[in-house]
Amino acid sequence: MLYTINKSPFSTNNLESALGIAPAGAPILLYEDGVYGAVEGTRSAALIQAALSDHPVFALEADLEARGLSKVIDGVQVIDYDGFVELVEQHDVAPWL
Amino acid sequence: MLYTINKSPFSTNNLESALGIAPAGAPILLYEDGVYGAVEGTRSAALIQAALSDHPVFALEADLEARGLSKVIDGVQVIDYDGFVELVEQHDVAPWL
Amino acid sequence: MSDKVAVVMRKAPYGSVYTAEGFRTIMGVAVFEMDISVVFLDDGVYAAVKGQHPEKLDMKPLGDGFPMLGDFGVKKFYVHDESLAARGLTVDDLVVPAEVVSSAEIAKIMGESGKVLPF
Amino acid sequence: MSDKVAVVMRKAPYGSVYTAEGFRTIMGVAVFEMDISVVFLDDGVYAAVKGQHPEKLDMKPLGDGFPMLGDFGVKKFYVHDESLAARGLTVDDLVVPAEVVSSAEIAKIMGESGKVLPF
Amino acid sequence: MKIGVMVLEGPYQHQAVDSAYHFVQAARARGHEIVGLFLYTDGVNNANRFIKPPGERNISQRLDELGAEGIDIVACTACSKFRGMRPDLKVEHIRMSGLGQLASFLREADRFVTFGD
Amino acid sequence: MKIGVMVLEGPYQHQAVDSAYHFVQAARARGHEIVGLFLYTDGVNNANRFIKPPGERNISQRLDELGAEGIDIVACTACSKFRGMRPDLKVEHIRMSGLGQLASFLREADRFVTFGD
Repeated sequence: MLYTINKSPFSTNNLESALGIAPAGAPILLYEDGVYGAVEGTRSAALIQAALSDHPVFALEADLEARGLSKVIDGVQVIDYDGFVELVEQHDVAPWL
Repeated sequence: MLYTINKSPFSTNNLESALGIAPAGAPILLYEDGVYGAVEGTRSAALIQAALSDHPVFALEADLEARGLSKVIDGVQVIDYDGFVELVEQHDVAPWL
Repeated sequence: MSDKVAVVMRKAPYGSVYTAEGFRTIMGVAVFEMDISVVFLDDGVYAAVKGQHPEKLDMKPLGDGFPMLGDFGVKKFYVHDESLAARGLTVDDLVVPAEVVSSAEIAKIMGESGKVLPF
Repeated sequence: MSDKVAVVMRKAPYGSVYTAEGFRTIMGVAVFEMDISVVFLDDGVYAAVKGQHPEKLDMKPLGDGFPMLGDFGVKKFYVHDESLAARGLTVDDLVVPAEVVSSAEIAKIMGESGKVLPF
Repeated sequence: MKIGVMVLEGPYQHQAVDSAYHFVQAARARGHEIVGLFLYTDGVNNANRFIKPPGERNISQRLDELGAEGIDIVACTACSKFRGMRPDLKVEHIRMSGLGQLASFLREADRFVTFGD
Repeated sequence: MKIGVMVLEGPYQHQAVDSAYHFVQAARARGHEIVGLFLYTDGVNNANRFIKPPGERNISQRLDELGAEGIDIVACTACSKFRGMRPDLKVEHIRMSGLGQLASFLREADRFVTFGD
């Protein structure tokens, strides 16, 4: 199942909550304000860095660019909306709003 | 200044953020979903328990009752809307949305 | 084509409409013979705590409705063990006899449902 | 009667409208000769980071506007030291030369303004 | 005391406008003057006169009553354009105006309280 | 593949409907069928035909175009009553219906994606 997160990890517990439920192997998609979780060098970067050993992690390019975020954590895969749809083809979706 | 918090401390960082800014002596008002922070025996109760040594803390009665919350942390003062207004008479307001 | 769906309640009631609409969705979709699993998780466990009295806010109690959902064929209620514990609650504090489940079990319930509606 | 107000930006841009409206409020209220302090705090510091390009979302860049606010008499910009540090940012990453301030200083700025508009 | 109020969210989705309503009622009961209630961003949706909630509190009607009792309730003009809230869709006792009105409320008020999400 | 979509927030206040729009466009470009787009809670406000955002993307017009291209866009009837979203205020290619329609979309879809706050 694809877990989709749209909130900043600094503001809400959504990313932590989703990572607490998602079983190993489940892909994680960061989009909208969720992409702040994909940025390297921040205090919450440890969440995604730890998650990468268990999950493929994706971040939506348009949302990163909108917010001026270019430094993405190593191993996070930057995808466009076409890639988002591709993930949805492969997985059912658990939206973590 | 009166700091007003309307979010659950489990879901957002608003309570922690406000407590990080509010100077000693500043009153804290928990209302709407903020009243979950006033409940004893929860994992986030420590936030308000620690705050009580520096701040008067208030929780809005109608919001507690609505949510079925009766066990309030010792020292938190339960007030009604009249009490909310009284606090606003005494202090400027910093809404922590 | 599948008639399974998981309604995952993660938000607290009254501060926003989601709990009320989650409840309405469960009932409204159950009438059309969907096979629904209801999951209380994070602040969503507060949706089902006993003793809600929002009358002073001129709102209607939300918790009261959950036990009636059985009449609409909704019988699968699950509550997250860690979310209960973090809030100092037990399943006896809830208006429905939900099954207490782990994170892994919630992932499994959602996975088997295929479709997840978040409220 | 007072013409002072603090606009406190705590939310991230684009995911919701608050940053855009906070900016519009600053400009719209400044025109009426209010004495405005702008505070970037928590995810609000992201409102002012350089290099925002929301064109692919068909939105307009928000960061670009802040430096122009000087023309409307808005000159007091403050940014929270801990919020910057938590995000691996420095004031050089921002579109305005904001004064880096501590939690205590932010409390003081808000206190002296008396009225606080949260975005 | 003169109190100004701002609401940033629309009806039913968030508790903000309900809290503002109860706060305003309590403030008046304590003898305060509400210098203005500014409906900003989604707050403008509270002005919709076609709101018909089956069996629940009617939020726009409540605001209309406050307006009829003399409280100056103002929906932001620009926010209204973004949300399709035309003047003819409003309840009678809410008017539309711009941020200059917010500036006036801020200047005139001794205290200013914002309700939102 | 058949994909169903739900939107829980209104225009401009949250990115939800924008994300849904871009997702739907990308899904169609990859050859998928959108079985339905359900506007729920504040999502019904996206149907307002009087939305006139000066110089910005027009969200209700975008949805109307998707509707004209054959996507079944449905605004929840009950939510619309709570928010004053009357049938005559809607853009042409969005219709109103109840939760039975949501149930149909859920049943028919291979995947279901919700966008909200």
